[in-house]
Amino acid sequence: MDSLHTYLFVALLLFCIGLFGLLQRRSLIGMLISVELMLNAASINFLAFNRFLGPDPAVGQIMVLFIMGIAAAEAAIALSLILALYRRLRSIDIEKARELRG
Amino acid sequence: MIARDFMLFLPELTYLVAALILFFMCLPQKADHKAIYAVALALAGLGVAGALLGMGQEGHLFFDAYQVDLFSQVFKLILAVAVLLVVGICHGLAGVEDRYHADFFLFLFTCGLGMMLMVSAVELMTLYVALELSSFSLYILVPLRRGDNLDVEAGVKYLFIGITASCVMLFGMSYIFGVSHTTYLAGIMDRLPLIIQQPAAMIGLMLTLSGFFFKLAVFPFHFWAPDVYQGAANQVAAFIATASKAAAVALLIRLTALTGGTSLYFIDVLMVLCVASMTLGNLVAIVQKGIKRMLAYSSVAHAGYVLMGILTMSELGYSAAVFYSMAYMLMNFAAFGVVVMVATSGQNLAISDLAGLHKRSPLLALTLMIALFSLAGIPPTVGFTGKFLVFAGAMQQGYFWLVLVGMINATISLYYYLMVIKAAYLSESPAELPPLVVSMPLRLLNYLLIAAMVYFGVCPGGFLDLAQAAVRGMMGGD
Amino acid sequence: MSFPILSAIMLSPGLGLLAVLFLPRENKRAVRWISLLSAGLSLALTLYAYAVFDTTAKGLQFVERVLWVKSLGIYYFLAVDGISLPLVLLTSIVFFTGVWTMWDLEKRVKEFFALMLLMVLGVYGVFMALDLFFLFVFYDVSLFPMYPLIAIWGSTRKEYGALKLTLYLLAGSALVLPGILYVYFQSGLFSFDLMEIAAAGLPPSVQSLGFLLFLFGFGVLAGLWPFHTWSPVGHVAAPTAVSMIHAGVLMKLGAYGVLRVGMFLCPQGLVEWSPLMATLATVGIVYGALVGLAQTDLKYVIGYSSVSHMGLVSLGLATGTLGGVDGAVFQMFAHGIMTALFFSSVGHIYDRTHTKLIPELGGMAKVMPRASFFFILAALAGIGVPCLASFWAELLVFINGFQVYPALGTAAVLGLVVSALFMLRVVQRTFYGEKNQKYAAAPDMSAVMVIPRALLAGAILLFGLLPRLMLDTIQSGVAPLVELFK
Amino acid sequence: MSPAIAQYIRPEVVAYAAFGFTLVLVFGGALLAVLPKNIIHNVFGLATSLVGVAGLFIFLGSEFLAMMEILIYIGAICIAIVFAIMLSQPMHLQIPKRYRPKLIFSFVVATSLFISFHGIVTRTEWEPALVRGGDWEVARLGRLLLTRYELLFELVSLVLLVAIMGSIITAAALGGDKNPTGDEET
Amino acid sequence: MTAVAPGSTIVWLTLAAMGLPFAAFLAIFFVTRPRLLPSLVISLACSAFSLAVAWWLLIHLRGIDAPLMFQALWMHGGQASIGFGFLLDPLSLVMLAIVTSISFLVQVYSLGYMAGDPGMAKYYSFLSLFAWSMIGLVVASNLMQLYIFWELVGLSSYLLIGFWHQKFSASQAGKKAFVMTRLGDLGFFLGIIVLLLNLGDLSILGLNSQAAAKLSPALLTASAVLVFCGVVGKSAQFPLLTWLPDAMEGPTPVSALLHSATMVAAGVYLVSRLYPMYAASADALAIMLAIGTVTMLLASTMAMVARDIKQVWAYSTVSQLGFMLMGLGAGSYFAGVFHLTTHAAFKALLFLCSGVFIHHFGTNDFFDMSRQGARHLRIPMVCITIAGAALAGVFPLAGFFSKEAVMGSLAELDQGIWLWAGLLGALLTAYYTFRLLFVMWRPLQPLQDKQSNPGHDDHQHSGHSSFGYGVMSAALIVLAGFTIALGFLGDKLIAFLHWQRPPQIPHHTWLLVTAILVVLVGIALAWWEFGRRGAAQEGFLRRFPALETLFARRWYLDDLYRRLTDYVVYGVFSRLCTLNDRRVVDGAIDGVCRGTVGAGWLLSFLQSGLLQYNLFAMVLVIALVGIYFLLL
Repeated sequence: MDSLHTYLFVALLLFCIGLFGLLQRRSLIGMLISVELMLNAASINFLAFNRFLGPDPAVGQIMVLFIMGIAAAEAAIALSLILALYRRLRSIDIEKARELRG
Repeated sequence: MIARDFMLFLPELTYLVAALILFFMCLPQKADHKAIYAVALALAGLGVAGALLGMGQEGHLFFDAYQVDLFSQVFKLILAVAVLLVVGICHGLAGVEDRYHADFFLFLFTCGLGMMLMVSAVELMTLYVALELSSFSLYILVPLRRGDNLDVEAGVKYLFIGITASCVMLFGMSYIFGVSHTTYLAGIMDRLPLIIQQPAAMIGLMLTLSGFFFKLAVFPFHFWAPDVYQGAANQVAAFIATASKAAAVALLIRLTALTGGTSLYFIDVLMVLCVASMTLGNLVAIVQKGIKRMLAYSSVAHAGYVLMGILTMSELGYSAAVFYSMAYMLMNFAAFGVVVMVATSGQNLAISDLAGLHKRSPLLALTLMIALFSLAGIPPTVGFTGKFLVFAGAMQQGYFWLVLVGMINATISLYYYLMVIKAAYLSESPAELPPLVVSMPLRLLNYLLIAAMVYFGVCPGGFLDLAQAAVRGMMGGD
Repeated sequence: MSFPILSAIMLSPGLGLLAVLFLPRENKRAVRWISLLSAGLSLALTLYAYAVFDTTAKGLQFVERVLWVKSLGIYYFLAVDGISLPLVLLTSIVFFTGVWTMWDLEKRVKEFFALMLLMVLGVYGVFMALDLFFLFVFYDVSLFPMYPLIAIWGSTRKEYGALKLTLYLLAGSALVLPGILYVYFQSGLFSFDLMEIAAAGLPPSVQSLGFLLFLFGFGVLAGLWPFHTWSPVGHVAAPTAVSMIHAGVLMKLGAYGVLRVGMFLCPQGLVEWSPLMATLATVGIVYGALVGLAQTDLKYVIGYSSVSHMGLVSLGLATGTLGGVDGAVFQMFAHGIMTALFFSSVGHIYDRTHTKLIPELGGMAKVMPRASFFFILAALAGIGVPCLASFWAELLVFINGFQVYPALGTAAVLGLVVSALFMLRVVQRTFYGEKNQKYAAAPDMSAVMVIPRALLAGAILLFGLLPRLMLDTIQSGVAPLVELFK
Repeated sequence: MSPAIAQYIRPEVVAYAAFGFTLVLVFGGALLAVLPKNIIHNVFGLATSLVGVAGLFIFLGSEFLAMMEILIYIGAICIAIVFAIMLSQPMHLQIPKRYRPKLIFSFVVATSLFISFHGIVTRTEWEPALVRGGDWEVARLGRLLLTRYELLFELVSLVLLVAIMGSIITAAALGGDKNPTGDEET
Repeated sequence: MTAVAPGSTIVWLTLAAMGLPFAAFLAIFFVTRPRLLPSLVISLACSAFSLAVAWWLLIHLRGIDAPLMFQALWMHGGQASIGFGFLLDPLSLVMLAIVTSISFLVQVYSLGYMAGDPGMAKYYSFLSLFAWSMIGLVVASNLMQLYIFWELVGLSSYLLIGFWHQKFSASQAGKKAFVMTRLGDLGFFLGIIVLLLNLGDLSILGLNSQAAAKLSPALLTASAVLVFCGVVGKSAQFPLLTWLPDAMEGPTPVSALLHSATMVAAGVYLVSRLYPMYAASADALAIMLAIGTVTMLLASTMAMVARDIKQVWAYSTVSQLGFMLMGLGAGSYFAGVFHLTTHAAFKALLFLCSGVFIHHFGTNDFFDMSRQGARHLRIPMVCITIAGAALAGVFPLAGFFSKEAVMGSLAELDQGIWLWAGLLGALLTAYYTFRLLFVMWRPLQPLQDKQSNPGHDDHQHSGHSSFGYGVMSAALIVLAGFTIALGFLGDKLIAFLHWQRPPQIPHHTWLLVTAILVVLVGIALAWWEFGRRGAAQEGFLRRFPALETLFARRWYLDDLYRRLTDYVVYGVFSRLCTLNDRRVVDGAIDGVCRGTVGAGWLLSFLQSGLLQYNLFAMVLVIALVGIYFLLL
């Protein structure tokens, strides 16, 4: 609980779970959810380093804050694009969208 | 003091103001396309002027998070020119929904702004956010296309690959933060010699680079490129193919320079990626039917060439990479410019659609030929000189085999470029198509591009010296 | 600095190119005249340079040297010595006659002459530049116009031929560029100046690898066996003047590159690899002649004879002796003129009969005596009849080849008989015997079109009767070079 | 509450229990977010996991961030996702089947990444900074945001602006006038 | 023997004599070809000039005791420097006189023979070219110059043989002549290179005086034999003898000029030129002797069955050349040169006479000619008889003396077999010569209609003018005079050739008698079969069909060569190389290209359109990089 490695392990595991989801979900929204998990993993990392190693406790927190902001923006754009795709294909299954290939 | 800071921030400010103006132009329901175009062109011109004025400025802003040096200013100039060029061929903008012309230009400028901020940023989070700014603008630009259904698909794929890459990058940044306790590049650079042997430092840096590999479309982060080029409007593709590549190169140079070339294993990985990019890009480009898709794969290959300059981690290699990105911007833009001008209704072009181009417009055919020969690295064009410099950089470090592989790849690439030239120069169009009318400014643009491609090919001295000075400042300055 | 005559020679096609580019494409007449004038101008300047060239002085003449890119040590460095001047002369002659030969071209005239002028500009550059960077630039400049030139105006399997030729040759230059960079960095001088690098000398291991790169890189263009297959295919496909320049001049660029870059910079490499080079050359000599025996297309025959003759050049170079290199350079010149004559004659025949298949022709000597005469003269030069230019070259190559490699030299001399057999076979089948009634009315060359061919024939005869006109010049350039191989 | 039990409720035990519970939240939520096919379950899982992460933030000493996490992620992002689901995935649409090789392959890839990175993380000697400050006040965050991270702050707002404009254009208007392929089939 | 620099008069005259024919060639070929008269004038004038100079030199220099040499640097490259100049010594003076005389006479004769041929001007230009190369060869001061003109002689012979090139056989014969002599020249050339590399000097005087001393015996023999290869080719010796009979496809004066008197004699001349060098190598002489003997016998047998008049003389030429080489090989310089001289005269005469018949009757078959009344053409008939008798070695004609000299040298040898072979050759020569003469004189049955001549010489026989006949006859008479007179000049010649110090030549009376007897036997046999009244005019060989076929097919040498070229050169080497070129070399290249495109096609499936597979690749690479960094 008070060791850096625990947090790093947690973050890494979360990252990999997110990655697993990203790679196997067919639903675009599912993929987006997985991405959010991965971003959180990075946040945990930042804060853990901040807590155990960092020179200035504020820096890591600010990083996490910005990651959240970016995540929000990302989610907004992603969702709007997913909806746009849904309008075209009547589906948000990524495997249906394979016009572009070769 | 304020005035000086203002001067330092001039190119970015120009773009910010431009974005603001365009934002207001988005608001009216019915917009005058010609006016929007004229305004955008003027703003892009101002941007170039700003970048030119910014040349030679040196200094730090925002509590050292932002560094203005020759290196960044050179890239800002390249970016500004790229934006100007792209705006230049947006006349009519047949490929974009009518309602969104102003939005199109707005996002073009925010993207340019993001890239400019990116090349000057010397703090990891700033870098990240600037990158996202430019990426998000592009994610929006891609599906703005009129017509077929490919654009949204391309946009979604671009977005997902992009956010995956940015997640990975962020994760890597966290490790860098962990080992170096800071997010400032200067601080990292000070501390890196102590920690470079730490695996977490290397993987962190590698993951951070992957975000820019994605921008540059280096294998295996290239998968978006063909789809996006094909799906996006021609002008957008031109923009992605030129400006965003240059910004990525700048950042790759900045970040790899951090290591000071001390980690050989790091270079090994870059070398593998470089060879894989070149080979895969060139091989797959051979079988492409669509010209934009072909250019996309060729851009993957060119990413490999640029990487070859970067992985040398030497002054010559870096300046070669700078030169190459300029060269690539010019020649790729020339090729895309022709595509835009031939695709009068903004449609996608197959290579066979170029048939009879030499009759329809000899000038465009000539521009295309020179651009393609330049891409293939045939002298006396700028593409050759770029390749030459990159290879020289690699050879200086003794990477003989890398140079050999690069040259073999250049030969392979010649094959598919020749296929396009064949279509443009040899094949007669099946139906008698009307001659293409190229307006006088665009004619001038073509002449200018040809002249520039040949001039920088034959007389690389001036720009090369500039690039070398920039790189030297960048490497020694911190 | 005195009048920069070399730049003037080189830039006269450049001026022509600019002028042609800005002419309207409908004005074919003006395009032709401008091309011919610029060709004539460069020919006149070359003749002047040849006349005032001092054959007793060793070293470079007409030097023009300007620092071009300081940070890399690139110089705009033009000069000629006894090796390059004859080749410049060759280029001028073939270029001039080539333009004249294509006078009747009607299809896309402007583009054709523009590309040709560009190509010749590159060729001049290669022969004059003594800076590795510029040499390579000019080398590629002279290669890539081949693609459109063949693919647009060519004939038999033109697209295949053009593609193959272009890719093949540029693959060759893919070896040259690493070689140049390798040498550049290994010399440690940070200068692309050929003379400086040569003067400083390179370590033996560098010379060994460098020479191999240059040998195979440039050797592809020189038609070195087994990298020759582009040449017949390309020659068959190319239009007349392009074949002339290509077989006549461009193939020499390869041999010149091997000589000027490979042998000059890496003399130890030559010493080390010359058995390999000589073997490949000899195989090429015999092999080219043997394959030539079985061909039915006139241009294929000439193509393979070029392989055979360029093998002689390589053999001469591989000997590394004064006489051998003399002979090789002379052979470059002689073969250039001879092949140009070949192709210009065949071009006429093909234009009039629309066939170049030997079984379909026959008795052409009666139908078009002028064209036939030129072809037969070239054929005689090709089989080494004395008092025609190539005889002396072959003589020198054989003497020195035999001296250095007795077995290979003997085999090469054997190739002479085979080449006699196949040349005469072609002459007999094509020009002698019963004439094919289908082409009996085909018109002969007009008097105007005889002139360029006569110029070439005259050169063959002149230098055949008075070989010292050329050999003295060549020797003044070769003599300092072969000192390196001792 | 019996003393027998009470003797176990020492602060560190409570802390460990709480930490364990947080981890269960994080990973249980994450698995729930990734594995079930039903997208609503996934969102729920995500929310759970994020609550867990917020808990971790508290363990790491930043209550402020924990609060922001709940606010931004659960309050904004998850809600947005739910809206998007409602707009895009009506229940009548079939949930696509999983493709087993893809499942296995993604598992292998993710696992290999995990193993390799885990090795890297454990191999690395993490050294704390020589000088370490101890100011965890939120006020300091605010100050820094307006001074050292001013540019970043402005930038993020610009990014958000772009994102919102983009979302409006893309989601609200795009494709409305286009002829969707799905309609042609129905 | 050291050379003396000649006076300027001699230099300029000789150079002019050498150069003018070439000038004539250029002038006629490039300028006056369309107009006949100026062409003829130029050609004849130049030829006459050379003739005059040659004879003037011969007479003027008849008493010299040291060779005159003039040399200028023609070409130099490396250690090879090649001079251009002339060497005047008795041998070259005599040969020069022979060459210019025959050449001039043939030109005169051709005025009649070629009259009306559309290519007559071209023909004269080629004759001039030939004269130039032959003169250059004869006076060449060094071996390389000699070789150069040697090759030029080959070239002019190619042009002249194939003069009526629209006829397939003519162009074929020209090609054959060129290639086969080229094959021999290969050896010659290598020999020159060996000499050059080992001696550094190719001047003929130098070779003759130093070769024996400076070269090891093996090297000397090797180079001598290599040079002799050239002789084998050019003088049509075994095994390269088959081109010469085919070369009779050319106009008859050409045959007279090239293939009897001058060009083929060049081979013998070369041996004589380098005789001191050859004399130093016993092995080389032995080889020469053997080849000469084999050639002589083979060619004689071929001549016995030929029906084409020119073929008969062609075979006899080959045979006589072999005879000359026998003389030289047996060690007698004089015998070879003497026979060369006399042979030039009578063989030219034989051909020119035959030319008249061919011209007149439009056939080459002498049986046919005879039936058409050949014997009514008196002058040619007489001349051909004289020449034939000289060829057969009938006393006191020229051939008799020179043959006698050769026989004498053969008799000096240790082995008797050479002499017996020589005598057998003499017998056969007498037989086939008189076979022809008897047939000509005694037609079996006169034939009237001329329909049965299957188009030999398809040029227009429009020139049956009396002028033509007169011109031709004049040439014949001059040559007949030589044929009769030359035999008596043997003593003068031997003295001249040996710088006034003639060696003692042993005389064998028994040999004289035997030789005369042998000739008589041959003549008698020919008379019995062809000459006597009521003779069937069928040779005794008719009874041995196998032999007759063997002789008629030239001992199957031609078939051998044809098969060799068809099956080995074309069928195996050329075919294999071509296949290799198409399939292996080109195939490899095309394969690489196809492989590249195929690889691109395969790789393009990476871009499957399925987003997550692309993400797989990304993550996989990252994982691999992680593992790589981990493993460090």
